[in-house]
Amino acid sequence: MAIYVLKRLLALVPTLFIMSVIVFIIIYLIPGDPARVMLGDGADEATIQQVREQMGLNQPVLPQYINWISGALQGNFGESYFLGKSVMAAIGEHAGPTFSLAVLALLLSLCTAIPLGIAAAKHQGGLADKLLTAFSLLGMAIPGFLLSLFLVLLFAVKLKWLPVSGYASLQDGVWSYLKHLILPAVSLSPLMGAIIARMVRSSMLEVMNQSYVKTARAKGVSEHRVIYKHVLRNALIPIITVTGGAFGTLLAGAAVIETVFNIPGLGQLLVHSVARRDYAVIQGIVLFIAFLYVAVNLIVDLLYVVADPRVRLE
Amino acid sequence: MTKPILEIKELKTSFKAYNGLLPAVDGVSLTVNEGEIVGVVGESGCGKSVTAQSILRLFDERKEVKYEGEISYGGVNLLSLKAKQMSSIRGNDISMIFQDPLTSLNPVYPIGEQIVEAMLAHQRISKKQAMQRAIELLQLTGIPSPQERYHQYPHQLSGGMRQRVMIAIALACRPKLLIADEPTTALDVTIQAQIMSLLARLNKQLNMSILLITHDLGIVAETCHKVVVMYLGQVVETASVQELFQSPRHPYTQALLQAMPRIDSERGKPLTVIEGSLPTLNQLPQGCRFVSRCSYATEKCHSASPILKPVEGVQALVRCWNADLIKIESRSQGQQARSGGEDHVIQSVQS
Amino acid sequence: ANGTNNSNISSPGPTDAASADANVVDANEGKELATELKFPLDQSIPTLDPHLSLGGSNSTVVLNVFEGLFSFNSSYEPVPSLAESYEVSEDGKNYVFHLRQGITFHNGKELKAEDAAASLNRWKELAPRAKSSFGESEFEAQDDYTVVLNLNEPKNDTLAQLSHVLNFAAIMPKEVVESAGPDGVKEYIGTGPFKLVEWKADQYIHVSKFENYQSPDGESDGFAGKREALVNDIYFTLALDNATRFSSFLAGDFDYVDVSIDNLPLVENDDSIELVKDLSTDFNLIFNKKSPLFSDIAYRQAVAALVNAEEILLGITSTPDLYRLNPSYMYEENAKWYSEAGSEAYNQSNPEEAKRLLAEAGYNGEVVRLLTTKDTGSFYNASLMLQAQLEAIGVKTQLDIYDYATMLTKRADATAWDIYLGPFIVPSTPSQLLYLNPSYGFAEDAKLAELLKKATAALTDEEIKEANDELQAYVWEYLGNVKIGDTYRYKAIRSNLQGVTTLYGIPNLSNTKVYKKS
Amino acid sequence: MLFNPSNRRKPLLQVENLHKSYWSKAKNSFKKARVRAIRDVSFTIFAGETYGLVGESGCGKSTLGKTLLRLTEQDSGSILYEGNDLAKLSSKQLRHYRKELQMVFQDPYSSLNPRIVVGEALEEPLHVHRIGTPQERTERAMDMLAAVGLKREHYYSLPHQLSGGQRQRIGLARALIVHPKLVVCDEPVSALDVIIQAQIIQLLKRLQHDMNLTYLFISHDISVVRHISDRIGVMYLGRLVEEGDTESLFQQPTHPYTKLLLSAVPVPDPFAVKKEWQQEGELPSPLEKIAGCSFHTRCPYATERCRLEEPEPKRVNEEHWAACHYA
Amino acid sequence: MVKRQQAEAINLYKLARREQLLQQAFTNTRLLWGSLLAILLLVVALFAPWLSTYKPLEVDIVNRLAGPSTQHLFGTDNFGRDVFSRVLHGLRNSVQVGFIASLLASAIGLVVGLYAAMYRWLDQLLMRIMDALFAFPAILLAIAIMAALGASMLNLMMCLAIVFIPSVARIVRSSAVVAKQQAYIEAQRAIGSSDTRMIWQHIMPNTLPALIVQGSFVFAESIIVEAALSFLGAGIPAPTPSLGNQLSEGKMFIFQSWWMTLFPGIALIVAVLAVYLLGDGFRDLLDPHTAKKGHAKALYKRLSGLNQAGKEGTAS
Ligand SMILES: Nc1ncnc2c1ncn2[C@@H]1O[C@H](COP(=O)(O)OP(=O)(O)OP(=O)(O)O)[C@@H](O)[C@H]1O
Ligand SMILES: Nc1ncnc2c1ncn2[C@@H]1O[C@H](COP(=O)(O)OP(=O)(O)OP(=O)(O)O)[C@@H](O)[C@H]1O
Ligand SMILES: [Mg+2]
Ligand SMILES: [Mg+2]
Repeated sequence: MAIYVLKRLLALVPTLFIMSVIVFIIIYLIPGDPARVMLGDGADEATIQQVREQMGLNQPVLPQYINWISGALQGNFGESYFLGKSVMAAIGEHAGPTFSLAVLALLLSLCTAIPLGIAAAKHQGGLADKLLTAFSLLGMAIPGFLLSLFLVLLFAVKLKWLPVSGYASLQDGVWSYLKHLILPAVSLSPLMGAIIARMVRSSMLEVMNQSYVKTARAKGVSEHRVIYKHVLRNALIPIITVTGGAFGTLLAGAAVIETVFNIPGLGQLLVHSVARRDYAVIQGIVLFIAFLYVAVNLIVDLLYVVADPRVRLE
Repeated sequence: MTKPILEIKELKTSFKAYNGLLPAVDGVSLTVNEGEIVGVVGESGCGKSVTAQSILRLFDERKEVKYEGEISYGGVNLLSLKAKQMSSIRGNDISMIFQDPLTSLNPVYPIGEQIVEAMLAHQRISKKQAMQRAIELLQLTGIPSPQERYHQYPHQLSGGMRQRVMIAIALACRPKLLIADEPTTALDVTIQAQIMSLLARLNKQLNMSILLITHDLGIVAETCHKVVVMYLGQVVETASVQELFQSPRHPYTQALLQAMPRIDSERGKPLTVIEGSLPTLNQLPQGCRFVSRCSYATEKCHSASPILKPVEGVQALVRCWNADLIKIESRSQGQQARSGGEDHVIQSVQS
Repeated sequence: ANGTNNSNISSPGPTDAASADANVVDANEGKELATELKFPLDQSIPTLDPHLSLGGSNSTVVLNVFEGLFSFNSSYEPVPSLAESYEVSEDGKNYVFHLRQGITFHNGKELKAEDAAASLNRWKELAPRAKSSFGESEFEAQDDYTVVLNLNEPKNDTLAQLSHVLNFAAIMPKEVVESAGPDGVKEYIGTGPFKLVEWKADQYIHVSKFENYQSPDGESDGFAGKREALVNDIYFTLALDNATRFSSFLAGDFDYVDVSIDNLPLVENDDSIELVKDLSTDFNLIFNKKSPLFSDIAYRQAVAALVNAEEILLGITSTPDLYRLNPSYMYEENAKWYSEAGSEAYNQSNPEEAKRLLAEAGYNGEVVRLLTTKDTGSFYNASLMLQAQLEAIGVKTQLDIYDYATMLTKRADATAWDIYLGPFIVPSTPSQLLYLNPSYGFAEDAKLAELLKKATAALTDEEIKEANDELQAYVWEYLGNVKIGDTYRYKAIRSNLQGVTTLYGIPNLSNTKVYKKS
Repeated sequence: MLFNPSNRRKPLLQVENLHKSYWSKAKNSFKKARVRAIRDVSFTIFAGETYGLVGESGCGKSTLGKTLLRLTEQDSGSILYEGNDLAKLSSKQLRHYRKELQMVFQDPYSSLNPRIVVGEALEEPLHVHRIGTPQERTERAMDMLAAVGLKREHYYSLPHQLSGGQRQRIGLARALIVHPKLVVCDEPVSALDVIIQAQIIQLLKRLQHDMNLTYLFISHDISVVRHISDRIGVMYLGRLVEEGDTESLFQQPTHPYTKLLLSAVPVPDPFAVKKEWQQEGELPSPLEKIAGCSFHTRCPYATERCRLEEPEPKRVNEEHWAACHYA
Repeated sequence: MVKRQQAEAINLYKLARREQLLQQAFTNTRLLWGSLLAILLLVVALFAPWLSTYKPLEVDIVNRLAGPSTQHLFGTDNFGRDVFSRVLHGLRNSVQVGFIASLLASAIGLVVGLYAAMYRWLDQLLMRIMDALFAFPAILLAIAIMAALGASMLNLMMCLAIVFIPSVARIVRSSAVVAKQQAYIEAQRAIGSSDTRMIWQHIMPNTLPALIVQGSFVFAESIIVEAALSFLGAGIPAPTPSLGNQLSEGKMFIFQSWWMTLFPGIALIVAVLAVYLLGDGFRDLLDPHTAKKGHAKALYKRLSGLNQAGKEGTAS
């Protein structure tokens, strides 16, 4: 299995390579440069050129890229121009909030999606099913940032139950930590919930038509047991797959919500880094997110083994 | 031997479609006696599986189907039982194995667990005892080294073994009746032969009745005591095996017998071909359902639906207006051919 | 003028927040003081290096951590801060600064002249306005507590340059200065009332009270005079999004916030919230003097004739309460440099004349590119209004909206734009005016440079007035830029926050105390 | 070829030492495995005959059929069609031969594009080979429909509107419309009910006679193969283990596997003498490498030699051979 | 004679097919609702200039932030511009951006997916690139590209297309791989069809339902991502009205002028909903194997349809 994991991680190399090239091309195309941002409005051209020179920005792209990649191969992804620390350290700091947010949002989605999906599959065409249809359609149609506006208005500004924005780490106390994450997580979860609920439903329905479910019924097993032991367990693989996908998307896609709620996560860091042209950080985050994406997929694959004995990793 | 254990009378199973009921089975009557193997044959889609599953009421009655008629098991009409009572019969008194052993076992649980589950659902025994019995059952069905196999997953077994496991599950509570729905269609002939002999052996050893659904007349001839022929949701003929092969009365039965290339027949002799179309379930003809393909059809056949009734001179029940008139086909060609190749085959295997 | 310690306090500043404060009946009597203050920042901070930093947000933090030799009071007059006193030679060329003794840096080291000289030399290299003023001269440490500066020619703005809040001439330890890289100093060590504890980039900057702080004497006024840390910790918290920042204020997370005119009703009638209006920026329209059209003065004149300053200001602020018309490049509060010379050209709002001038210049449907950004400030609103005015007289326009970083690059590119309309922080002397030097809009006019030099070299008040009027008149003639007007901003301050004063729109948080909320 | 029978008849297709392996990713495993689908198969099909191929599921029958038509690439070996080695042709050159070599597929449901009307499907081969004008093509398709016993209206039917038997007729029509010489029928009747099966078998026979076709008839149902074939090859685990003319093969099954196969077929005659089932063991997985005779795991007569040594084909009579040490 | 018969048969076939489609369309509630909403959208998109009561850019500072009234149905915004007119034009622009972006993404994704499915060496190359693009978070990729290309509607469309190509390509590829394994594709090869013909004539139609569903998903997503980008300040450049622009402006006034957020918000939701419903509905309609198991209506059709045409054979 270790070999398998290793192989998968190795397979990541070309993807990361292509991504790094794409990022470099984009960076090359984006006008604006960090020296100018750092020196600000009204800096004179000579100073800017001097700083550019010192930052190594006046080199052509190719040497810059080669420089970067040879560093990256040794595990050195460069220094941020603005954060005063290495890219790795910066990412490490910002990964926590994003991760917390994604996990909480995912938990919320799962808690609504799975019971709803099961109920809808059990009573196909019934009330739960209609509810699921409505829920999933709305969940997919209402963008998280729109929802967040109204949530903030209601729960933070009007009722003052929860803070409007910001982030507290776990060290600041569990309640404080959760308090800051609830609204953003709730804003993020309907979409994920909708997608997962749909998948739970269709996957359960699919399995319900399998002959081994009929076998179980023919054995005289109770209906409850049929649903929870035989159907759900077999419906798990596609559910795990979308859940993994959803988690990956959450990790990568929370930028807008992080901005709205002022959460110092990876998305926000990337948005800021693009705004101030912090090239090394942009590179680092994009590759890190890609890596996370693949890692989540890998974990999903490993979970398959647990969920389905037919799957073997060799 | 002649005590009936299952009696179906004019069973009608209709599927709920959006503009009405679709009678997939309409007019099935049959009796299974104690210790008897009854074969059900017929074209694909004629309602064999629906009949089998109707006996155990495996379709969802709230949404999917409507049952009519009577299925009496040990004097009780199964169709009138409550869901709970029905559950206690399934797998316990009557059990069932399905066509496709590759998909009929739950892939995520070890096979042993699946056998035990059936026992635990019906009997008050400890897990340990159940496990012991499961291993015995695996042995009984001829699975080598059952102890190890117990913990294996379905995908680790071959098709034939899986079907044996299915049989073991079915036998878990020593049912009085086993319904086997095409238990060997997904298997190769050589494996099929093994499974069929296993069923025949269990039937003798355990005195268990079997309702065997198949489309292979060869299997019927070799294993069954009685045959039920179905056509488009109806039973068109029931007879003892000997009678059926010797003197098939229903035109459809005759067609079936003659359309089949046989290993024991004269080679190169053209097969009998019947033409004509199969009506749809929602546009059934008024009269006999076979009328569109029948060469004996008369005016009456087009207008009135025949009933299943005894025919002169034989014990069979036939659903045909002209049963008495139709010339009895001479006994199958095989009789002459058999002296040729087949004896030789048997010899060569045994030698 | 043989200026020694100039500590006379002139008339109160425009916002007069400090005195207003004093008049308010202290509703917090008897309430417990809090030790912590959470203060919103509305812009991200690329660097805390005071010599590099240009944004208002930086200064908010930097001015509490660092000190310079001089500070502005609320009349924009330089008042000695780390300097005890200074002397200027008769010809205005030689300065001697005497440092206060016994001042320690946050790292415990005592402040010496070599630290000041090293810091100021670095500063004058990095701050463009300082570089143009005394680029050739060096600050030198004469002894432990004396720094001298010898200029080639007299500069009347020397002290103002040293006091200015942007590219702040902060004094840092020599070692820190010497170890600085291209992207700024590595440590942030000053002498201010607060010391830096932690900078969580993009989140917050945590400063805490510096126990060994040595305050200058005198009454507090602007950033000058007595300063005292009245809270133990300040968390400057980044809240870039206007709506989020304001909702956080409403929800009670902050006690101080800027208020847009539209949100005013939400805080207006709340007794526990005080509204303060302060002068923040002025708006100027800058021509690209290298662009095909506006290299021709006729086109510049046409636009100047067209501009309806009042309409643009209304577009920016949405209410007449928040702007004032002002033809001068200086605030009228800055009596020394305020001038109305050439003001006939201001706010002409004469489309007919503009059309005529255009026709004369031979305008032929060329597209005028307005460079702007939506990222910060009111660039965009202002440009939108200008666009409407231009379109109305048949000028073809194109609004090029970029993100801030791109806009900076584009602005440095003479081929990329024609007109730029944006906010500027008003300095105390004309030499600090960004748009009079080539880095904004490529003003390369010999006469302008000459006049500017003359104004800077003037020594007496009369000389200054004369030179300044001449300069200003020429500015309106040359039309490298068109002044639009001055704008105010509302700040909402909850009553449990006391003693916040602002200058240039930058809050001074020393002397600020916070009461616990009931 | 070892047992090349007399040259009375003209060989149409000669296959020599054909090998084919798949590297497949098993469905639920992440590891690749080698499936040796065809191992060293040699045989000849003569013009005008029907060559039957039987064997258990997964023994490589379909693979053999497809490889002959170069629908999958062989690993090694030669496929001589009228003296030209198909295995050596480029896909362009092959086009020409596609007209003469056609295939009828096992599954009448999936071998027709569900979106294309029957008529178009029939014209497709003509179109591909640029035969005739559109008008002529339509006429030919209509004729072909009639030839396989369908009506002209069916020209506009979509496959899902047809029954299994009808679809199989379409499949046949599509194969025959370009007037091929050799048709590979891959289990053309095993998805059908007996009655329909009989119709198709009769149709196949009639068309063979009318159009002078040569068939390679693949089936796992030995009764059907017996009924239709002139000569029969028996396959086991990728190998041809016995070959002979139909009469001889049934009279004198020589390879133990053939014997097993024949004995396992149920006879639809209740009066027939019931046989004692003797065989044990199951088909080994094609993934495993088997030394010696591939049948030794199930063979009641297997000896040490069978486990070690691969048997050579032995002649039973002129047209009949079996690969068993003890034949 | 043959000709006439033929023509008749064609007519019959067409009639039957049309009737069948119509019948399906009317029993397909999603399609019905989706089409209704979509028609509404289309009308708005096409006739926005005529439907709107004011010019969307018409500034009226005096009447800024006026609540909904008979004069301004949805109120006015911070420049005094009519929100109703801006919502109409915003819808028009957002829908236009979404439509063209999804069209572009679908077209390119289709080609990439099909050829990747067909040729193994190409597959490796194309899919690695697609993977790399896919792992890029959509919004972030868009921000970067928009920063690089500059803000304009055309650039936004291209950028969204680039962002969504991988998702389309993947879906197309996987259904093309499934289609490729179908026996009838093999049959096609046996006939001697060229690869091009096989890809476009036989494999491509099979990927259409998936493509349409994914395309509609991309359409809907594009509308959302456009809004999110504008929300972050990287979308359709102001003052061009787009729903995202309006939302991001409205955000600042949400405390007192809820109408600036609410109406564009509702418009956005309706637009996205319409596209989703339409996509779902179309899939059901186009898929010849519509029948999700247990779906009574579809099953019924399959059963009755199957045997009706059968003139001789079996039911199956
Ligand atoms: N769940 C169902 N809903 C509706 N119709 C059904 C359902 N199951 C079966 N049918 C229909 O009922 C008829 C009888 O089907 P059944 O499965 O009993 O046939 P069969 O004789 O078992 O055929 P085979 O030999 O193919 O298994 C068929 O027309 C079938 O399409
Ligand atoms: N495309 C493929 N990739 C990998 N393995 C394959 C492929 N096609 C067939 N096989 C394997 O090759 C072996 C021979 O398959 P083939 O389909 O030729 O058997 P068959 O005799 O036609 O079986 P059946 O009677 O079931 O059709 C089997 O083990 C099968 O699993
Ligand atoms: Mg069945
Ligand atoms: Mg096959």
